Amino acid sequence: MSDILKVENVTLQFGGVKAITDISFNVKEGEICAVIGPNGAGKSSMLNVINGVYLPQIGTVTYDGVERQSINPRDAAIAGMARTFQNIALFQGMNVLENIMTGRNLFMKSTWLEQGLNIGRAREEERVNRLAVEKVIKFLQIESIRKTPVSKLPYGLQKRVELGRALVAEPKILLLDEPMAGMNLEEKADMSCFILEINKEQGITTVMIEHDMGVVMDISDHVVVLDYGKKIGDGSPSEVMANQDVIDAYLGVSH
Amino acid sequence: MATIPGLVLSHNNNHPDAVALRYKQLGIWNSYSWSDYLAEVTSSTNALKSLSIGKGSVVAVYGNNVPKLIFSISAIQALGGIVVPIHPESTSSELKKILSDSKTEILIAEDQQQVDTFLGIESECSVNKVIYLDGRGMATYKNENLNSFDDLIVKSNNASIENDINSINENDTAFYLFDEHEDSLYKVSHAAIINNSSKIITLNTLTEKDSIVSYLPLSIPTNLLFTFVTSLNSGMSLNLPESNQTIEKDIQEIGPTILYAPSFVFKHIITSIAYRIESANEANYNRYMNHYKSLMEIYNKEVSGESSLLDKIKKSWIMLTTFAPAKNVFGLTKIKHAFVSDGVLSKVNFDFFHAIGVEIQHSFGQAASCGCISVQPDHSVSSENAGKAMTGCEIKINDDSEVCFKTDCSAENLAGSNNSNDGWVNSGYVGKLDDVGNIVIDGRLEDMITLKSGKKFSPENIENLISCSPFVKAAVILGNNQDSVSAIVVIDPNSVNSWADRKNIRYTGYTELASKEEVKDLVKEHISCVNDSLESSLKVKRFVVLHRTLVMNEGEVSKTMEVMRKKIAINLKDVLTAIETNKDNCKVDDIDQLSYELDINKI
Amino acid sequence: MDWVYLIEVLVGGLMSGVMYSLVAIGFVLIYKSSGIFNFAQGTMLLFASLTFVKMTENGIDFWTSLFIAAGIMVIFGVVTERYVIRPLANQDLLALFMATVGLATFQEGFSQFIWDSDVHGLQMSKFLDIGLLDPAPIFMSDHVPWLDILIPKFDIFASLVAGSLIVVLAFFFQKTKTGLSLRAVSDDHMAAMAVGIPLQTVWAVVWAVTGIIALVAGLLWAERVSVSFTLIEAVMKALPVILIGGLTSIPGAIVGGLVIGVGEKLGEIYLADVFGGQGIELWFAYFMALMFLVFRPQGMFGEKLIERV
Amino acid sequence: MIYRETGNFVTNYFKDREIFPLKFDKVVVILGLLYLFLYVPTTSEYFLSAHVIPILAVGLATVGLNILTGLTGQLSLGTAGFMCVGAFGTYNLMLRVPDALMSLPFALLLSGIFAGLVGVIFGLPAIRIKGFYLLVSTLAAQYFVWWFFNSYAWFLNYESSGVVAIAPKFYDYWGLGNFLGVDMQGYPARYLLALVICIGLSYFAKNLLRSNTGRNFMSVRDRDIAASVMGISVPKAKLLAFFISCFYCGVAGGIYSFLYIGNVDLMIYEVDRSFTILFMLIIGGLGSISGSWLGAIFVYEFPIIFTWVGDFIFQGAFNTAVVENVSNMVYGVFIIALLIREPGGFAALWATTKQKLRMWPYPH
Repeated sequence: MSDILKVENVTLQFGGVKAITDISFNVKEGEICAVIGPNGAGKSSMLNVINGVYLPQIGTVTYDGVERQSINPRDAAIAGMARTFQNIALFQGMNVLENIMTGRNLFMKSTWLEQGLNIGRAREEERVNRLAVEKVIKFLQIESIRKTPVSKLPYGLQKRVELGRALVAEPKILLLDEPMAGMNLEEKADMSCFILEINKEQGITTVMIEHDMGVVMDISDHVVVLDYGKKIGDGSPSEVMANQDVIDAYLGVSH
Repeated sequence: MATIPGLVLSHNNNHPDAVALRYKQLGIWNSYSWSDYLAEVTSSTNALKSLSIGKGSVVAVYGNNVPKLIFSISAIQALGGIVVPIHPESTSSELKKILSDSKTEILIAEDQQQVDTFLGIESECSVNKVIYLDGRGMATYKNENLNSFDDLIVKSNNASIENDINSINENDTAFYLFDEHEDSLYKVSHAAIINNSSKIITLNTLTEKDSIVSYLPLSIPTNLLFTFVTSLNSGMSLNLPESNQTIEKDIQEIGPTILYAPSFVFKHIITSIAYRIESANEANYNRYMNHYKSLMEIYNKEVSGESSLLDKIKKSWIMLTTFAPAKNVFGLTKIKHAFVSDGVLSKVNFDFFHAIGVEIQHSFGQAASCGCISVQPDHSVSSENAGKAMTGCEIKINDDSEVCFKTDCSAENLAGSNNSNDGWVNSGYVGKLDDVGNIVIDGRLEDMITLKSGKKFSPENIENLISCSPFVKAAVILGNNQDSVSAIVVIDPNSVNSWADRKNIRYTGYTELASKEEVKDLVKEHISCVNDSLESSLKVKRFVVLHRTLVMNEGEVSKTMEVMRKKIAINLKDVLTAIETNKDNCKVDDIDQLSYELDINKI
Repeated sequence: MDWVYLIEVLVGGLMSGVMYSLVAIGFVLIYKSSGIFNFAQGTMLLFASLTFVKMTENGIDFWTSLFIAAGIMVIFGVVTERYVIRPLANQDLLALFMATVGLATFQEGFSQFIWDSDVHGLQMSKFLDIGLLDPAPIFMSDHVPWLDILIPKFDIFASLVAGSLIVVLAFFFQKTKTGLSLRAVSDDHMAAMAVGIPLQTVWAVVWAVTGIIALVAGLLWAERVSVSFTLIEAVMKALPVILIGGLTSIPGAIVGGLVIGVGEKLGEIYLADVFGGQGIELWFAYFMALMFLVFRPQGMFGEKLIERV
Repeated sequence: MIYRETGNFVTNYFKDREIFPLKFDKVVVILGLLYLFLYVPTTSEYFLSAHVIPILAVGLATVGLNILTGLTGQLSLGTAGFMCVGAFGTYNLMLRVPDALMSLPFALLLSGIFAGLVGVIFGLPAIRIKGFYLLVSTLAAQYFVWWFFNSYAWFLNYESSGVVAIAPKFYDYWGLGNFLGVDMQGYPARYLLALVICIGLSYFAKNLLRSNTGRNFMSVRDRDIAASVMGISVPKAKLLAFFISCFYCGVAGGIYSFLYIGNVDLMIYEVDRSFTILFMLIIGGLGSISGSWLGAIFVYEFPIIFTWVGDFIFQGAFNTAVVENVSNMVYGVFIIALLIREPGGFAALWATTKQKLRMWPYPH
């Protein structure tokens, strides 16, 4: 299978601090790629570079055959990237349904005038997209909290809603930033199932940052290991597990 | 001449556009008219035809109430097949037992969860094809016996099935129903179960304008009778909730006029009300308590016919300000008949529901009697009995105090074991008949406890009394061959949670909450109250607050939340031994592989 | 346009800039310590100076009035922290801003309700025998022959007061324990709390200090204009100042004040004709700030925000 | 207590989006509309002119500000400036466009569009600057607009007094009044025009709020980075919010001048008014259309009722200064108390009341 995403020699700095140094890796179409590494390894920054929240100083990201030095987040979304955030970025003033509906905004073609008058196309779009959203709600089994304000939901469910919001955009590639952080075992199991199903049954390429090594080894096809902004491992889960640098990084050998 | 698919056909002829079935999916209520219903049954029938289902084929339907599963029941029967409804939460041993006893050939499973359970025991039964309704999560399954129902439907034609339906006989077997307590299957014919439901319909004048929500799996015989068959027979709409988490909200949205519920559901409503009011502010809490007291006083006057106009006004005020909102929340506002099966409500709760205008009608029945042998009439005020035998039924008590019945709508045990003399069937329950012939059920025969003193009693009465507290989810009474009676008490997580919040008790989880001294005192106080109403030899002397709830998946409670003593005796044998040997505490090695320390408290 | 005139304009601008800075410092203090955009700064000015003026009008001597007014402002600051800011501590910044709008409204009504809504003049020279308070301006040509401009003595007085206030504040923040805590709090709330700095006490101190600054600024403004509800508009004037300076920087507030003061005067002189109307002073400061912010959204000395996601 | 939702189920997504899903609500709304359209016009001229019409005008401006601040999270202190554009726009359209081509309702809407465009210009900086820094842009709008109309006398038709009375012929509506035999300059007719516009625009705003546009606005308000990651164009959303909001304010300004006071007066549109409308918004509740109306009614009526109380109970003890000061204190206390106890303002109080009507005495 071909590479859907190529990260080449990316370096990202904030002021004088290097968050990422010269990182390259490829993500194949249809795989689950996990990016792992200790805290502060630059994982989230990597994701932010991929979908254009941060602009790298050096390096390019090739997505879907187009090589770019930078992309803005909106264009990334239009090109079929969707993502979730490490510290849940749901819209706190809205309920679950509305939050997931925002994920469909690129499918809404009617003008604000039509929407304000609630006529024709606007009304119909609201119905059609609601249907798409409802399918995701069913998929994630969150029917019972459909109209609950997200601010009232427990953490685990918020993560699930955020996944729903990304998923409903019908992305080609899904970027998940610590989808299982702070969850209990049962919630982790559910989330793993959802991610696997999204990947295997809907064929959506997934790039995921995750701390839980058990989960990573279980569900990912490909693992990239970062440490202090540098890549120290890249390969299948078993290869990575055998890599001495990775073991050192995780067991905390002094640098 | 009536058969299950025949009823569908006749409704289609009489009122094709009336709503037959509503189910919530993707956030909205979709409805099927009778003609849609027939069309769905037709396509399912044609699909199943391709699997060469014919007269006498046994097909299991395994899952929650989703429309496809409901349609396939009629479809199987239209081909002369026999339907075995299986509870979606069945343990694999139960599933194996049902499948092999019934010699099921084809299994229609709802989704991955059911398919997985089945695949675990695939080699041990005679099923040769599995049809699933929802293929989610099974894309990688390689088993060639797995088929998607949708694929079958696409491949099949859409021929009329009127001839198929007309060629089946009402005396053909329609269902094999599983009785959890007896651990055996019963053969139920179309005529038997339909006639039985007709009795309920005439007795309560149910019409096609009524509506009912079926939120429990149809494998529960009483549920099958009261919801599925009764709605088909009377033509009322059958409503299916969106998922198991949304039942409460869905019932509220529909606002059914008829409610069928095993007793645990009403118990749950009581607990939920308590849990809500426990977290109300002081003033509202106190007013609720006062209103509750006045309401019950007025109700008692009403029953004895002494209520004055002032009482009526007062009651309307109390209803408007305190109890109508509760009815609204649980969707009980429009209820005309509420049938209770599988256990009776304690007097307090029974009276409460009657007082707020939800007319509870106890019924008694099981698989052997096609779900119902007796039902209380409307406006009955006694909480103890389960009504008189319905027309065509007779009830007597044999020498062992066991309830025996005879009915024209009987079901035959597949193993043929309890078909006793002259058509009298032993129900497996002990009970008595009161002066006017109402049947009073005490409990299951096999559960009877004999104390060392030789005193024999049914634990269920005491269990009912203990669990009528909103803080108690369940209770198990022990005492066989012992000096005194003991109890294992399971507290209700929700209501005790909010009670604890109110009392500023800190805890991290259920297990810790259950071990709190305050909680033990709460339980102790309640049991002491219960003891006051018990004769001295039956007073509960010791109790244990269990560190977890009872688990249906383990078979510790039945599908209708009755305690299953045999299984509990195995899973919690450490507790039982400790109580038997008069210890003060015990160490439990539990099913989750962890061990817990429990105190045995004395009263 | 000759350049002597230009210098006069510049000096005038600088002087009014000092006045803006005085208001702006109070703003920055509160914003820095708690992230609150204190809209009530203007009404604090009004309240403080009105309290002071009413006392002197009733025959209380200058220093006693000043002392009592300062005391009232401190109490007011502490009460505000306790009953307005603390209960809202977990709300978002917009809510806190709106709370200060409410506070401003309340204070506007309250100060005029307990005192009155009249326009009061303030002449400090009546109380204080300081040469700089003499209404006669300094003729610069007396000192520098070629510099034929007038400088009001009061402007020099105001600058001196402002300057010493800044020195005192700087000392307060650099050398005292409370000052240090405040700097810690402004750097990182959570970290400050973690090392045991009492956040609420620090806030109370900040509100009290801001009250005193408001008193000083109020008196100076009152001397220049008058004591009436128009003082509230001082806050409107100070807005572009702090925004140009960057909300978190006291030097920024000062430089911003000077930039706006000078810019406004220059604009009035050189650009009024271009716009074909007088009184562009009314909006020119905002346009300047706007132009500035479009190129540097965080203000001159403001901290650049890296938004973490 | 009174609300009953049992038996209220939706069978399609249109029904699920209804503004008033419960029958009880529908009945109340229909009765309310009948009251507003049939009874209110027959009340006294005083009631219409001193209470109802001004509330309609400022309420509409509050709805406008709500779209910008409540929905999109962009603070604005320029409301009165945009109202001013609307008032002057309407006046000049009526004055300068031949009568055959222009009538008051169209002039109101057209000048609303002018105001919207002015809003977009002053909203442009919002693309770069965020939060409190944006105050400077809206204040610039407020002061600039005021200065502009003050400086260029052409817009006031060179009226030296600075106030221009509105000619009766502006209420001609192409002779509609003669045709119907109704005095179109009379307060009932003015009221009805204002009412139709306000209800129409409130409905429009409500629709917007529950549509994609409204969700985009709210997502920009709640998390702008997440919004752009979802593919929402943040600049476009902000500018659109400015346009729509200022359109509402412009129409409100037109209504205020033409249907309420009957003259165009610059003094009405000073920055104080922007604040008054901000109070209405905060007290009413950010993000809620009905809340804006409740807030407008409260803030507008309080001084009137307070004066009335003073006249009746204390024999006119309160002069205007006292009334104004007390009103300000009350607004201040209300704003702070609401923010602490119920940040959603009157709208949230109303929602809680409704919830109580359903659930009371149960807390949930």
